[in-house]
Parts: sequence; structure tokens; C-alpha cells
Amino acid sequence: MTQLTQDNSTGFSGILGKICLSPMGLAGLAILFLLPLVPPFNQDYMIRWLISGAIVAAAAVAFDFSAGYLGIVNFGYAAFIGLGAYTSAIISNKIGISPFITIFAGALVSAGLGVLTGIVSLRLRGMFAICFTWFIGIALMGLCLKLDWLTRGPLGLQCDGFFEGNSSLPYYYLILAIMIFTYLVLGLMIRSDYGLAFRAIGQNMEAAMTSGVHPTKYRVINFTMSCFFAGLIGGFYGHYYGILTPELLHTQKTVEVLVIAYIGGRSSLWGGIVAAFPFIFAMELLRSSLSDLPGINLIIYGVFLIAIMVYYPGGVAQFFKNLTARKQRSTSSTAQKAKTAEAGV
Amino acid sequence: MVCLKKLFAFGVMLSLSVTIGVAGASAEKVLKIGGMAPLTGPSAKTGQEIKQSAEMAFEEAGNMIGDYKVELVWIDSQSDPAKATNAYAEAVERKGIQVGLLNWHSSVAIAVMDLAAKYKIPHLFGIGGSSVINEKYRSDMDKYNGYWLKSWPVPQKTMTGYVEFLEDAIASGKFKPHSKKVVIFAEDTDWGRDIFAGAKKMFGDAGWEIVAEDFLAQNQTEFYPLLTKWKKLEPALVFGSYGMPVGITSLIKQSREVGLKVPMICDGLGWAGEWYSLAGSASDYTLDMIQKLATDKAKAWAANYEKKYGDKPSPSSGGLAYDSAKLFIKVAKRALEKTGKLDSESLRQVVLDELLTGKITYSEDEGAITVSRFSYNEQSLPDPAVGVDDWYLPIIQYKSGKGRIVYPKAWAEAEFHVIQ
Amino acid sequence: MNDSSSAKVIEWLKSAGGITVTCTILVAIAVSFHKGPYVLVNTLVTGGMWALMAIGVSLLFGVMNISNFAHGEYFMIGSLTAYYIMNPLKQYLLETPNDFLSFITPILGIAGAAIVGAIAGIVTDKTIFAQLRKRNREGWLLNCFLITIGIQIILINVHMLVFGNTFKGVVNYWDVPSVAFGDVYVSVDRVVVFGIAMAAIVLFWYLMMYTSLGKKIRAVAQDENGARMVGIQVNGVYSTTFALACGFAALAGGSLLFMFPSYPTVGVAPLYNSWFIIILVGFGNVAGAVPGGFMIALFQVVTRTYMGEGWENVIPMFLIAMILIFKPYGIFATKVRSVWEQ
Amino acid sequence: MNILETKGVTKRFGGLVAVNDVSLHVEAGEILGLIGPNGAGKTTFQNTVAGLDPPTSGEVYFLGNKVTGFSPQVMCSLGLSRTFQIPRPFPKLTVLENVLVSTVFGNTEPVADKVKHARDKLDFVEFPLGHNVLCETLNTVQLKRLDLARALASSPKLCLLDELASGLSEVELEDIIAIIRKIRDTGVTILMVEHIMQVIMNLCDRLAVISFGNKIAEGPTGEVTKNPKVIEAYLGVEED
Repeated sequence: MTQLTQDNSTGFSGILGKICLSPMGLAGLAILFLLPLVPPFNQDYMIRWLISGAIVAAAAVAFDFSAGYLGIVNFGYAAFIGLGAYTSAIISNKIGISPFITIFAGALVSAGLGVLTGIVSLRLRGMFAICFTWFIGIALMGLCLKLDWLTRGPLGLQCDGFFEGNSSLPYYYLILAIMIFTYLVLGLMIRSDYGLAFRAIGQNMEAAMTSGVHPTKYRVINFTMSCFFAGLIGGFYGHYYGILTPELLHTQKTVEVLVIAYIGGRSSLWGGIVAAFPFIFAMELLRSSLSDLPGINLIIYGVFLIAIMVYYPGGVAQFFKNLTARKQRSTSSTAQKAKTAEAGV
Repeated sequence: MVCLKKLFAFGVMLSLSVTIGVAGASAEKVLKIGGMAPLTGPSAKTGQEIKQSAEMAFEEAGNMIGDYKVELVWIDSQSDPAKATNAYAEAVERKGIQVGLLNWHSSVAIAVMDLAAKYKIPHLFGIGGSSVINEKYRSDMDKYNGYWLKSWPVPQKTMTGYVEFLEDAIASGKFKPHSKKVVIFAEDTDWGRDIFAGAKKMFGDAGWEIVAEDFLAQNQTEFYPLLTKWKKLEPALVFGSYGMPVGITSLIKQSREVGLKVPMICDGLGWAGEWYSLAGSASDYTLDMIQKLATDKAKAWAANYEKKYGDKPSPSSGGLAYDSAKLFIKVAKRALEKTGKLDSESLRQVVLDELLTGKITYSEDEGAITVSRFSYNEQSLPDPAVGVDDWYLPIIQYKSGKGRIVYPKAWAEAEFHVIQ
Repeated sequence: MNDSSSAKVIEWLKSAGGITVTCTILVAIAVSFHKGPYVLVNTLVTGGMWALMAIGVSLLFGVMNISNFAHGEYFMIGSLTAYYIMNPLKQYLLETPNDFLSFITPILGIAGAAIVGAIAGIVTDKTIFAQLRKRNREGWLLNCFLITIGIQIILINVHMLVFGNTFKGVVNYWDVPSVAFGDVYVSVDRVVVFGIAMAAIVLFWYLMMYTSLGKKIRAVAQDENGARMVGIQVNGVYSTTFALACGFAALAGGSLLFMFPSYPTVGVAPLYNSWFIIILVGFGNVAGAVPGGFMIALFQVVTRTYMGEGWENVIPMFLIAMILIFKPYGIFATKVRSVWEQ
Repeated sequence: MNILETKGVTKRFGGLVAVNDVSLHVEAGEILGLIGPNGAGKTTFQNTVAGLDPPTSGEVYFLGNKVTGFSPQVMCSLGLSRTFQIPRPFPKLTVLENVLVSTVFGNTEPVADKVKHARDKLDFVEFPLGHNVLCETLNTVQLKRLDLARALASSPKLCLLDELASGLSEVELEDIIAIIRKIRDTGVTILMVEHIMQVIMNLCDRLAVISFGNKIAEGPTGEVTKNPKVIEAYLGVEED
């Protein structure tokens, strides 16, 4: 509903606003587009890091779509990613269709399970809903291990790539496109009446019901969308790395996405994208430069996570919100003051 | 605005540190070796042992090969193929490794193989043994040839020893099974799946009746239900492969607690150095198939390792990593001798021309501590050749924490005893 | 039994909790007849320990609204402590046998584990959660959840860096032959550990019901502000709760050292099991954790017996999910709705 | 015409009977006051009607149709809305968005200009602050007005008000009475639970009295307030 309260913004940023982007966001995307062409980021390993970042970013956006707005943390999220990945890989392996088509099949299967989960978990709230999704994740991972005639279990399922050739660059642009697609679709939904319904249900179910919001319908829609994109991202993951193991469905992977989404800032969607890239780079650099002390990067990660949650629970989104709030305050004061303020900075 | 500036400064620092990393080359002759092992994650223990053992081997060579200084760059595979590929690409591009060495997980191998071929980095002697690697390797020999080599053959090739041994024990009257019922178990991993398939066929062919088949989770510790179930089936033999120290030792301990008194073949029991401190006397009379570690050199190595790092090394991860590193040094020396330089290209050439054709081998006499001889040939690729004179694992029986070879006859140190 | 109490029993039997407990007992008996009494013995022996773990998680949730994802790491702390107490003593005993010392060694280890676990709990509360309480109560539940994930990551990796990745365990506590129940053999260690679990549970129950500390904890659990108004040191009660919960986890860790050697990620399986239990019985339902522990143990034993290894998480998960659909707040849930539904 | 009619509505919570066999009706266009001592079951009765807690037994008719046990969102779209004794807004939404929720989802016919509709309702209840304020910053009095605007935004035919006037100052009481009267004048029927006699006497056409879950009186305001049973219920009987 933000477009209603920001109707006064006109011109270019107004048009951008209609598709959920701000000038700053557009600039950020442009940077992401150009980054792999500029040294030192044009090296293949950097592009791989960028791809990892984009995967997590896209996953965090779709995760935040349920967790941030509906208030239901899908703790089995990695299992939905994995379901999409495995479905896509199995179909493309067995029938030999292009992965570009099968990732959508994977996404649909994930979405299907999302519908079921949404319906079944309807009566559950709070921690019970979280744990319910978690159990679905654990059960899926168990199935993935045990149904080895289909998934090859722990042997790992190999999948074909999207592109021939050795460069990671086309993969990067593909996942970037998926990420932007995810963000735009989910962002537009949040801006529509759907978003209003999600937020109403997430904040106060009973009040939402007495205001006429149909909780079943919107919870299921939300879950379906979130899981659809999880499946889509999973499909990319499989066809990019070329191998899938049941570990992909592990709770640990959910935690990785969840941490990014929360550091990015709850119910912002874009926060996850902003947080993901620097975070992945920092983690990889830490891991690589402290390779004599394996695990110390994870300790730093844990300390950072706790510190964020205790001292800055709003995450990156809060940071930018404060920034714009300060900017507005300074522009609303007299021009003279603003000038001195600018000079002061 | 101040915050934005800080953010910008952070970004600049980040990119600076990256560029510095790239520009860190020096004039000295250096061979950068990317050692890969799971240093964090569930298999970190194994990874650590691989790392320490390989480092020992290079230290013994003074960290020099000819006039080249050896620089070991450790790549943490994190037990995750996706993360491993990221780390690998970074190691190649940013840290400039010229050759890869070792590895543990087969899933990691599958993902990293493509990178090795892509960057034209020969990656030698990955330990992870499962057949998926062979399948992938054999599916595109041109692409992977010389870029991926294993130091542990697929388990099916070596396991036939168990059946030969059993037939022999029965024939000689030492083992009188009351029936031909066997229980088979395996860890639920790529390795376990592989060995399980092999064992099923092997016992089936030898006329055994398989009364139970179970896959065990990686760090499972509760086996009372399973063991009591087995006990009811009254098998004459329990056979399994389970490389997880916690799991296999719990299984053995609890099998004695519930009173399951049948000969047990616990393949993988000895993989972790500390197995006896966990299993204790319950492990007496269990059978295992493991790298010999029988020669004086091997014992000296194990003693050295324990002195240096404080815990007992495992012959299967540490020992093999040590041997692999030694064999690598041999290959590298030959490459230097032949071409006068050490880089990816020269190493690969020697690997293709001499190692894979069987010209370079590494045998017990030269100091190999785990097997009789490492040699590769056209048929065995990407595995080492298997045979009593090549890569072969003896069957040993434990008593009071010591393993004694009971088969093959030629190597036998002790008689086989059936548990009473 | 008079009429009113029998009516109450019948009323309870008709409730979801009653039905589930009855079904569990019936299943246990049926399976025991079919597969032999070992099912029952195994269920009892492992159920006690899971109950002890689950009590801790449940207590933290009931009193402080913290859903502890790091509970398994306190289990790990317990097993590590017990190892470093027991192992030197056992080494010493190898050289100089001493019957009394060898009898008391495991007890020292287990007690030490509980104490160190409790201290670790207090430290956690003071350094992290007290800070969060002071600063920010908004989104408490999820913030705490994430923080405990952070604690988990830190503790696992610190263990790895400091104590290494080796498996630090003991062969057994007392080197004596197994005890036989009919044709089922159970090691003495297990029997003793079951005794410890039951004793701890009874002690805990006494503590909560009949001591002033227990009353304070219950008061804070019901209404923090109310408790503050009547002069209870709320922060002290929180620390005590944390100490109790983590102490129990560490006690479980120390007691199970013969089964779970200490290594960085040893806590994952106990954590999962205790979470299954509290979801099954309902959050914050401390008393329900005990039957819940046995139910989960039975689920897993039965699944292993009939389906084989590896299914023991899949099938119980599915069952719990089904139960949740019909009893969304767990089987022992009352009508009272509280914070965790938000 | 009866806009709402209940027949023998009973609500039990375990062993506790909160509402016992209450039958009453609300006529179109009137203001019916539902009064009774604390804990008498007034709010529970409203909940059973609005669908938040379906009745254990008994029937509810709305606009002549049986609606027993319908969910709150269906009741809302049929034209029944309610406010809460303790207002329950969406704390992270702005005031305008709060009202928009009800505007968008509570109306069966889509509203052409949602924002204008919502702003109109806020102006209607004379909401004192700007419309872009986050709800978590509001005080109780402001929240009550917001809640009323939200209830009105779904264009109800019948509005259930739950102690709207409690906790208000003398001046604010005057305002709220005027607003409620204004609402009735737009053709909305009102069923209000109230304690404050000033509001009741000023507004209610008829009263229904509930005590310990039972309806003890129903009728025009003047008559009911003189009913000895009602006085007894409020003051209590001195038995010893």
C-alpha cells in the first residue's frame, strides 16, 4: 500500500516506484549488472561468489515474503528449494528437456507442496507453524535420502547445466534475472491489496478476520508464491552446481537464508538483496584468509548474528530507513541549514 | 551520510584486500598446491587428519621439490559441493594454485572435477572412493583424463577379499557357521551405498542368505532396537561398513551389551584413530579390512604423528594422505627432471605419460605405508590398480585394540579366532 | 476410587492427551507381544533422557519465551565436562586400581557436567539475554530464536577450535556385565542413567511445586510484571531458570557420555528429539515433556523395528504433523492461549 | 424488521457457561444497548454473533438468514462489523492502511476510490492525527476512534460496539456520543455494550440486560432501568 501513501512522488522516481524500485535500488541493480565486467570482479571466482550472493539474495526475498509479512517463518524453506532442485533435475535427466523448462516444473511442484503446507498448517500459529514447516523439511530430507532409486540418495544426483562452455558469466546473469523477477513479482504483490492482507493477517489474525480478510485464502496464496520461487531458485542451484545432495534440504541451509533475510531487515524484501552480496563476500574472504583456523569465520558469523539481533534487530533495512528519515529531516529544514549540514558531512 | 561514507570505505577496503590478494606473487620459484579437505562441517575430523598428514609428508621433504618451494594452500570443502566449488575457484584464481591434491567427499569430487578440467589443474589422489566418480570420469575420458585421480579404488574391487577369507576359514574348519545367514549393514552415505551393493552381490554369489539389510544414519548412537532385531534373526555373521567412529563403536559396544555373539565384520572400524578408546574390549574379535600400516616405516610414521599432534592417526585417511603426498612429490620431481619446471602443464604431462602408464609407481620398498604399491593403468583409471601386489587391503582381526592380519595367508600375523 | 475422581479420570481419558497416552501404551504392549519385550525396555531407557532434555527446552520456553535452538550445545558442554573429569580418573585407575574411586568416577563426571552446564546457562543469560531484555522486547520470540542459532554456531566451532574434532568418549562407566530383563539384556550404565533421569525429574517436580524458588519461577512464567510487583527479583529468576534448563541438558550430556562421545556437533540429535517432544506435547508444558519423551522414544523404536533404520525421523515427523493438524497446540494443550501464538 | 435475531444462544468454555440461552433481537435502525455487570458474558455474546467464537448451541439470524457459526470474515462481508473493547489494530500499519484493510476486504462491492473512502471514514470519526502515523504510536483514545473508523469502512448494516466510551474524559464522551448518533443517522444499526450510564441514557432506544450469562430483561431504556431485577443484578442482593 506504499504507493498510496507515496502518491506525491512524481516523475522518474514515481515511475520506478510503480515497479517497486527506487533510484538508489536501480543504481544498485546497475552496479550488480556491471560488476562482473569490472576488475577485480571479472575473475571467475568472484563471479561465483556473486552467483552465491544472488542465490541467497533471491532466496531471502522469497523467504521474507512469508516470514516478514505473514509472520510465518518457513523453517523448512531449504526443503522447498531442494524439492524444486530435485524435481527439475530428475525431469531433465529422465526426459531430457531443457533445464530452462524444467526449473519451472520444479517451481510448480514446490508451489504445490506450498499449497498443501499452507492449507494444513492453517490452524497453527507462531512457533507451532514454524515447527510444522520444519518437520516437513526434515521429513522431505529423510525421504530424499531414503528414496534413492529416484534421488540417488547420498550418492548425489548429477544434473545438466543451462549453458555450454566454462564461463560462469551467463549463469550470473540468469540468476540475477531470476532474483529481479522474484523481487518484482513479490514486490508488486506486496504493493497490491494482497500485501495489505498479508500484513494484516501477520500482525493480528483476529482483527484481520473481523475486517473481512479471508485468512485461509491469503495464507495459502502467500505460501504458494514463496515456495514457487524457492523451487525456481532450487532449480537454478541444481543446474548450476551440477550436483544435488540431500544436504541441500538441511535445516542448516534454511538458517543461512534466514540469517541473510533478517540481517537485511524483516518485511522489506530488498533488505535481503542488500545484505546478501557483502555478506557472502565477507564470509568467503574470512574463510579464505583465516584458513589456518578453520571455523573461526563461523564463530565471527555467530557473534555478528547475536550482536545484530541484540543491538540492531531492524537490520540493513532499518539502517536505510533511518538514513532517509534523516535526509528528509535535513531537507525539510531551511535551505541554509541544509547547505551547512551537507558541508558538514 | 556519515554511515554511507563508512559503508563506502568498507567497500573500498574489501576490494583493496581482494586486489592485494591477487597481486601477491613473488619472484621465487614456488609450486602452489591446493590441498582439499573438509576442514569444517561433519567430517572435519577426517579433514584435519588429511591436512596434518599431508603437511608431515611435505615437511619431511623440507617443503622443497628440487629448487621449487612448496606452498600448500588448504581449501576447505566444507563437506558441501556448492561451497567447495566456490572455494576451489577462488583458490585457483586468487591464490594461484597450480595443482590440486586430495579430497574426501565424493559429492565434492563430482562438482570439483569440472572445475579442475576447466582450469586445467590436475587434481590428484582424491581419497573419496565411490563409484560415482568413476562413472563421471568414464563418461568423458577426454575431458577429465589427467585432471582427476583417486587414491582409493571403488570398494567393490577390494571387497572380494572378505568372501575369499570366509570361504578359506570355513574350509579350514576354523569357522563353523550354524547357518549361512548374514546381516548386512552400511552407513547411509555414497560410500556405504556403494559397498552395500557390492556386499549384497558378493554374499549372494557365495550362497549366503541375507536376512537383514540396514542403512545407518551418520552419527547414530542408539542401536538397541536394531541389534535386538538382528539377534532374533540368529545370523551366523554380521557384515557391514560404517566409517563413522561414533556409530561403529556404539554398534559394537551395544552388540556385546545385548548379547549378540556372532563374528562381526566391521569394515571401517579402524578408520578413526581413537576407535579403541570408544569401543574398548567389546571390539575384540571383530574383523576389518584396512590399510596395513605394518612396516617399520609405517609404525614410525604413526608414532611421529601421535607425538606431533597428540592423537592416533588413522591409516585410511591420514596414512593414505601421507602416501598420496609422497607419491605426488615423486611425480613432481620427475616432472622437474623432465621439463625443468613445475607447473600445471608439466605435472599433467608427467601424470599422463608416466604415472598413468605405470612407469611411475610408489611401493612399500620406497616407503609406502598403507598399501603394497600405488600404480595406475588404462583399465584401472581413475582408480589405482588393485591386487595383492598393488593396492590391496588385508583383513585384520582386533584383540585388545591391536589389529593383526589374518588374511591373505602370505601376510598373516595371527590365526583367525571365532568369538566365543 | 470414588465417583468424582473416576469421572475425572474418564474425562481425561477422553481428552486428546488421554487418548494419545492410552494409544501409546496400547501400541507399546502390542508391539512388545509381537516383537518381544525389548521394545518396551528400549523405550523406557531412552525415553527418560529425552524427557530430561525436553524439560529444559520446555522450561526456557514456558518461563522466558525463549525457544532454544542451542540446547543441544549445552548437552555437548555436559558431555565435554564429563569426559575431562572421567578420562584422567580412568587413566589413573588403570595404573592404580581402586574400587571405590572407580565406582565414584562416573558420578563425579555427571555431577560436574550438570554444574558446569548450569554455570554456562547463567553466563549465557547474563551476557546475552539480559542485554536483550534491557534493550528491546519487540519481536522477542524470533530475535531470541536467531540468537540461539548464533550461540549454537559459536559453541560448535569453539569446541572444534579448542578441543579439536576428535571423539572424546569413554567405553563404559562401570565395567560389569549387562542386566537381564527376561531375555533382554541392558547394560548397567543404561539402567543407572535411567535412574538418574527419573531422580532428576522427581527432584525438579519437587523443586517446582514445593519450594519458594519453584513458586517464584512459576509466578514469573505466568506474569512477569505481577511477579515484579510482589517483589520477586525477576532477573535472578531468569538466570536460575536458564541455569536449571542448561543444567538438565548438561546432565543428560554427562550421563550419556558412554553413548554419545563428545564432539562438536554431538548436540544435534538430542536437540531435534527434544524439539519433537515439546511440539508434540505443547510448548511450555513442562510436565508433559515426561510422557512426551517416552512417546517419541516409542515412535522411534517402533519405526526402526518395522521400517528399518533411517525412517525414524520421517515417520514420527509425519505423525506429529498429523497430530498437530487436529491439536494445533500439542496434545496436552489447554484452552489458555498465550504469547507463543502471536 | 429484525436485522439480527438470536435464538437460545449458549456458549460454554469447558465447564463454564459464559452465555446461557440468550434470545434477543435488534431492529433495523435502532441502537440497542447490551448491559450487565462485569463478566456477565456481553463480550462473549458479541463474539458468538460476530463469528469469533461460534455458539455451543442456539441460532443466529442476520438479515433473516441463518448465520450460526459463520466465520468473522463472512459476517463482515455480509454487513456486520464490530469494534473491540481493547482495540486491536495492526501495529506496523499506518492509520490509513488500517482502515484500508477493512475498506478493501470488508466491502462486497469493490470501492472505487479506496483511499478516499478510508479517509472519509477517518474524518467521519474525527480522527485527530495525520493519517500516515504508525498505529503502534497511538494512545488508547486514538485507537478507539481508529477502530471505529475501521469498523465503519466495511460499510456495515449492523455495527457491534464494545465499550467504546470506557476510559474517555467528559469532553471526549460528548464527542463520541455525537459520532455514534451520526453513525445511526447514516442508517447503520448499532448493538452496543456499554457501562457508562450517560452514554446509554443518551443513545439507546432499547436495552437488553445480561447477568451471569442469562438475559434478565429487554425493553425500552426507560422501562429496563427501573426493572428491580436489573437493579438487583447491578447492586447485588444482600442475603445475610
